[in-house]
Amino acid sequence: MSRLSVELPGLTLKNPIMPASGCFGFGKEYSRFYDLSELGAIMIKATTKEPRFGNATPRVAETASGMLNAIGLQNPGLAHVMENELKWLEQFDVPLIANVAGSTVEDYIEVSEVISTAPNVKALELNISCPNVKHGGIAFGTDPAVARELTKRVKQVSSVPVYVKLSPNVSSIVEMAKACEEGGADGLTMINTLVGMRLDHKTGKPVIANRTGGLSGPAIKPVALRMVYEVSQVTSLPIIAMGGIQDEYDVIDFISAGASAAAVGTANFVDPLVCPSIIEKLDQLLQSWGIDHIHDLKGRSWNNAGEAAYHRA
Amino acid sequence: MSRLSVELPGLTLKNPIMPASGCFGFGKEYSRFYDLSELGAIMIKATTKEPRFGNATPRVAETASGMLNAIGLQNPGLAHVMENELKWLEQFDVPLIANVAGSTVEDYIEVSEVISTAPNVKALELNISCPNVKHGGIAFGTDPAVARELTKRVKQVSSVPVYVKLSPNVSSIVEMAKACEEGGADGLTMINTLVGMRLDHKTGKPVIANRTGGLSGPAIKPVALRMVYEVSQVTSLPIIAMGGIQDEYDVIDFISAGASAAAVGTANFVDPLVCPSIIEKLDQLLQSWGIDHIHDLKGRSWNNAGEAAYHRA
Amino acid sequence: MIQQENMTIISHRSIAKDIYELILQGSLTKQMTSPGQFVHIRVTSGSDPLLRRPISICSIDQENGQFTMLYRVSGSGTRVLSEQAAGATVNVLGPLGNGFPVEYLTSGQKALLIGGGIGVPPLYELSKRLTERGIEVTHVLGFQQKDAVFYQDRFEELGKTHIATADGSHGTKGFVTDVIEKLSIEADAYFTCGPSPMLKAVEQSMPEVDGFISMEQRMGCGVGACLACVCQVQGDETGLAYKKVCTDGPVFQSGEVVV
Amino acid sequence: MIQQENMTIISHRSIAKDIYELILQGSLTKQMTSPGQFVHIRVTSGSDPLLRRPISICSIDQENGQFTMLYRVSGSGTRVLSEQAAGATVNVLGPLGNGFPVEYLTSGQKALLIGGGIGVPPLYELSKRLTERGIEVTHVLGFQQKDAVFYQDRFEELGKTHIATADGSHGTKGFVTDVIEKLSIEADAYFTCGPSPMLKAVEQSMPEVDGFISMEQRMGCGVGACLACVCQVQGDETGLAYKKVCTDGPVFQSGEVVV
Ligand SMILES: Cc1cc2nc3c(=O)[nH]c(=O)nc-3n(C[C@H](O)[C@H](O)[C@H](O)COP(=O)(O)OP(=O)(O)OC[C@H]3O[C@@H](n4cnc5c(N)ncnc54)[C@H](O)[C@@H]3O)c2cc1C
Ligand SMILES: Cc1cc2nc3c(=O)[nH]c(=O)nc-3n(C[C@H](O)[C@H](O)[C@H](O)COP(=O)(O)OP(=O)(O)OC[C@H]3O[C@@H](n4cnc5c(N)ncnc54)[C@H](O)[C@@H]3O)c2cc1C
Ligand SMILES: Cc1cc2nc3c(=O)[nH]c(=O)nc-3n(C[C@H](O)[C@H](O)[C@H](O)COP(=O)(O)O)c2cc1C
Ligand SMILES: Cc1cc2nc3c(=O)[nH]c(=O)nc-3n(C[C@H](O)[C@H](O)[C@H](O)COP(=O)(O)O)c2cc1C
Ligand code: FES
Ligand code: FES
Repeated sequence: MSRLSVELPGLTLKNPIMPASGCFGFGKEYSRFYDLSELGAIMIKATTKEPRFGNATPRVAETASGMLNAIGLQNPGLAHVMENELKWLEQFDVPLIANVAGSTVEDYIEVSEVISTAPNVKALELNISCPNVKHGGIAFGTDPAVARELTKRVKQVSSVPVYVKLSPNVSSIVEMAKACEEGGADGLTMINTLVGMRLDHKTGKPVIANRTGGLSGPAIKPVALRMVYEVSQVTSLPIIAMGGIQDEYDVIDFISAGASAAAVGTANFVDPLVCPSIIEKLDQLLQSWGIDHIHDLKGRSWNNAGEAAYHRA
Repeated sequence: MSRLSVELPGLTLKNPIMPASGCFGFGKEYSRFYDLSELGAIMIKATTKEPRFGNATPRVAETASGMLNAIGLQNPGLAHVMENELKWLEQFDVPLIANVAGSTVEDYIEVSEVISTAPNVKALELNISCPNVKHGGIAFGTDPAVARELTKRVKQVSSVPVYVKLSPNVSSIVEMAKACEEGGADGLTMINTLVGMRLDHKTGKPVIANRTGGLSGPAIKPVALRMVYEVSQVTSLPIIAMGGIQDEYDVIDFISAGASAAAVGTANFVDPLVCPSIIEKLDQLLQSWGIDHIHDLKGRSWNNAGEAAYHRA
Repeated sequence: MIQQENMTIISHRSIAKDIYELILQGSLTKQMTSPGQFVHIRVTSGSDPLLRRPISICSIDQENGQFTMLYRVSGSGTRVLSEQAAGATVNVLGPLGNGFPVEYLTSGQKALLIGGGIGVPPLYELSKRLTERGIEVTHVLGFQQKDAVFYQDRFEELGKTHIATADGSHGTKGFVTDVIEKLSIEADAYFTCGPSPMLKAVEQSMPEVDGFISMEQRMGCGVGACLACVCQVQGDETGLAYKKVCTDGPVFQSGEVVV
Repeated sequence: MIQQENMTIISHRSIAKDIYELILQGSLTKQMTSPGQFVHIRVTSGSDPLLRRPISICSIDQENGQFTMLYRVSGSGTRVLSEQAAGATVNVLGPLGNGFPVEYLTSGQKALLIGGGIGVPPLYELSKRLTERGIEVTHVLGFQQKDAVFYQDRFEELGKTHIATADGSHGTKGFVTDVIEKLSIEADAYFTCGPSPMLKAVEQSMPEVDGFISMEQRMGCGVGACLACVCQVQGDETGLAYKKVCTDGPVFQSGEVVV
């Protein structure tokens, strides 16, 4: 077994590195840079029942060490995704995690039921935390009772394990995580973006057409890390962590905080080769530290994992 | 009347720029760099009833475009602050905003009652949002009912207007703001720091002794701006805004979002002269834009203020 | 194939107010074939500024493996870029997008190239390619004011060149469309790049002429994955058809997308 | 008075593994009087890295208005700094803090200077000042391994110099305290700067000798306002007495604060 291979509910991962949803489309574009089979998994772009055009432009704005986006869940709709995008991805030896979004509980259920039957979809990621759509999205992500109920309903119809993607825009992420666990979630992914805003200095108006957007990138890493640290100590669910990951050290940090795997979002835009580059360097780093398996470091920020390994190194 | 002078409850400000609490001590250190009378006001370091040593070190850690701190409300206690720090500050022609902290409602009441009688304390800032103390602090800042009650109680004893400092670590900052308004607050200050964390890459342990800390600096500006934008539209309370302000354009952004004045925290550490420098450049910028008064731009991100002024320019 | 490379700065100088000319060398140049394509530049290895900046390819020199960009310092990213000296490297991703169709016209036909401000640069390589093919090229270039004008002499070497400035401090006072109307310039096709209002005005002023329009949009990835840069297709009522400026464009045929 | 200034880089070079010597020129040099003081450096005008970096003054050249810093590239800030070339400017805030008391000893007395790794630099200016005053100086300098050793010759010019390396690849194998014990070096006072474990070991190994210890601590403001850099006073049970490394230190008398 390799240093980097990881087993999670529904997912047999060559390595714990995957692009985060919405930052990688359905993979086609980045397949021009490298073989997608190198990835641990791919979290595909949010899929909704009907096609969506999304928000008006501008949809992105830069901030200090971060960016705001308000794409608005643009996607070609469930049927098209099933017939085209997922089919196309079958040529790669890589499990998919399907990011599911909707405006109503029924939307989530319908999409989940269908998309979970695709042969390469090995898990669902319920996007209850998208800040950029008027209905649904974030509403599901800030009320524990609503999140629990949604999880439960989706679990009933899904053919694959269900991960719930948590929003950081809450008073207590621990409560949200527990609610999802009670609802029967198989895992958590965290964090989605923080709600933020940028104004045009001269006009004073929002730069992003949607006015507010989701903040991602290195700026939010301290918040993401803290939340993974908190949640991993109170639930037994595996966590796929994200938020500002740019290099192998960031991955180590999230694993140390208690995550089981890590996803890379914004950094793909900065360096299209960032995922394969992290995979390679992570392996080298662990080797140079004398760590047999990446999970030897899991949770060592709050437990004693990795102490021995570290001192041996 | 100058372009920059601003009237707020209890506060007659030469200009809307002031150092944020905890980033300027009680002024002594920065008085070696410039005349403190140049400032609009000073938000002094949090004061508690008894002296506090605060947290163990390390107390700060750097993050991408930001920093974490967990000072832990270190201060010499109410009596010492009254007799020494506030007295010393009387030599300057500058109003003080006293940041009040505590572990219980009674703590807040006692400190507020006494400190509001100091001749140069023109307003209180209730720190119900400090993430770095075990008891009190942030607990008061995440429960609307508790915040309302605390505000009401402090209002009863304070000789000067009361501003409440909001925490960004909540699901709905609007609810918190409304609760403070109902409790009788005279104004709001926002935002305090986001709770975050940094780990040592090698050991996997938290860099900060307190484990988590408060994230400040340019990284959090998009979140702060969004919150001021939201809150200014639903309350009639004046807002003193903070979060990542580094230059005159950042100030313009927060005024455009709906704030009445702005505070500068972390940037003082980067450039000890940042406050006087912003004051000077802000005045020049408004002049070059042909804006008669900074409040002509207030709220223009969501209202039509400044349109005329802007087109005239 | 898209690649990224740390390319070496051969020359870097200011050529007009806030406008810099940057010449880079590296094997990536070989991939650059179509005028109107752009590169995506990373200006720092730190995380502020975080995103890449899209800049058009202005001129390609295959012999020396070099290409030229012209850019205006307008914000934090371009400011940091402008501080880099010759000898340093710049991380370049590209070439990206679809350029202008040089083959659209044949020898003897007339092309009208219309550029506004920082939209002018890609027209330079385009003009070289068109004139090489024996096409008669006329340039109409708009700038804010006199000290913002650049590359006038280079364009003049390739064909008739009219300059318009908003304040009249150089050339004709007014917009590029004023010049086109006044001189009633005829063309078999036009090629244009510049700010949206200009593109719109140009499209409306020559409805009967075939045209190619290079669009600008805020970008995230620059490679088609993030959907930051979409624009709507003209006549699409559903709003579901759309084009990505970074991969379907930046050049579109006039009438294709909503400017 | 504390000032800040954009100082010009006169020379910038690598002198050992990951160790750089940076010579800066500017009027701020005039304020630099006490060895052991530090400056607070801003390495970029952007916001990443955000905070200043505290670096000791290693050597002061009043005649030319220059001072020298030695630093180790260990993280993002020092990496960015190391990329600056001669001719560029660096924003310097300082001099900050209280240095070593040169007047503590008088001519003919013996001083022992003990440095570890990147704690060695401030001892160089100190040694110059002490020897100028006729004090006999012995240096014990500890490094990780051979390729990390720097300034050995310069220290040797001023007084006896013993080197210890952790792996024994140069000088004595072991720690500085091993050298001190082995050679039973006698002194009227010691002056030390280095990592905390070393400072602790030094303090414990010479309880009967007066000593001065330069402390390190993570800093925010560097000027005494933020309370990031506090350390506890020895024997203070309340925990309420405290000292700030940036303004009360970085140099403290041994026994004064908890190392
Ligand atoms: C296909 C294409 C080709 C371009 N070619 C050139 C060129 O040849 N020369 C040139 O000077 N400029 C060109 N631009 C515009 C250039 O990308 C922006 O001026 C530049 O990104 C601004 O960055 P900044 O750091 O100065 O501004 P900032 O305000 O710091 O930028 C903040 C963010 O907004 C984006 N942004 C700001 N203005 C624009 C804009 N006008 N278009 C797209 N994104 C923007 C930035 O990329 C960045 O993500 C081109 C744009 C596109 C889309
Ligand atoms: C009074 C004093 C004098 C110093 N003199 C020197 C010197 O002459 N030469 C030298 O090489 N180093 C010196 N140091 C240590 C130097 O400040 C750190 O090595 C440097 O700040 C690390 O920055 P970085 O960007 O490389 O690391 P990063 O890891 O990127 O730093 C992140 C943050 O942690 C802080 N930090 C990291 N390590 C230290 C440390 N050891 N001490 C204090 N803060 C730290 C940084 O200042 C920054 O805020 C001194 C420290 C102090 C307090
Ligand atoms: C342009 C963009 C689009 C995104 N779209 C989605 C999405 O469709 N579904 C989702 O769950 N998260 C989406 N996200 C959030 C990311 O998956 C990720 O949670 C977040 O960006 C934090 O990671 P990062 O800092 O590495 O980018 C998007 C982020 C960006 C920047
Ligand atoms: C070192 C430090 C200490 C702080 N101490 C306090 C404090 O005592 N009371 C308080 O209300 N806020 C405190 N804050 C929060 C700031 O006042 C401010 O709300 C926050 O830092 C955001 O502003 P900035 O990004 O400009 O720093 C502190 C912040 C820092 C960085
Ligand atoms: S910029 Fe990402 S799709 Fe065009
Ligand atoms: S670093 Fe701020 S008080 Fe010392």
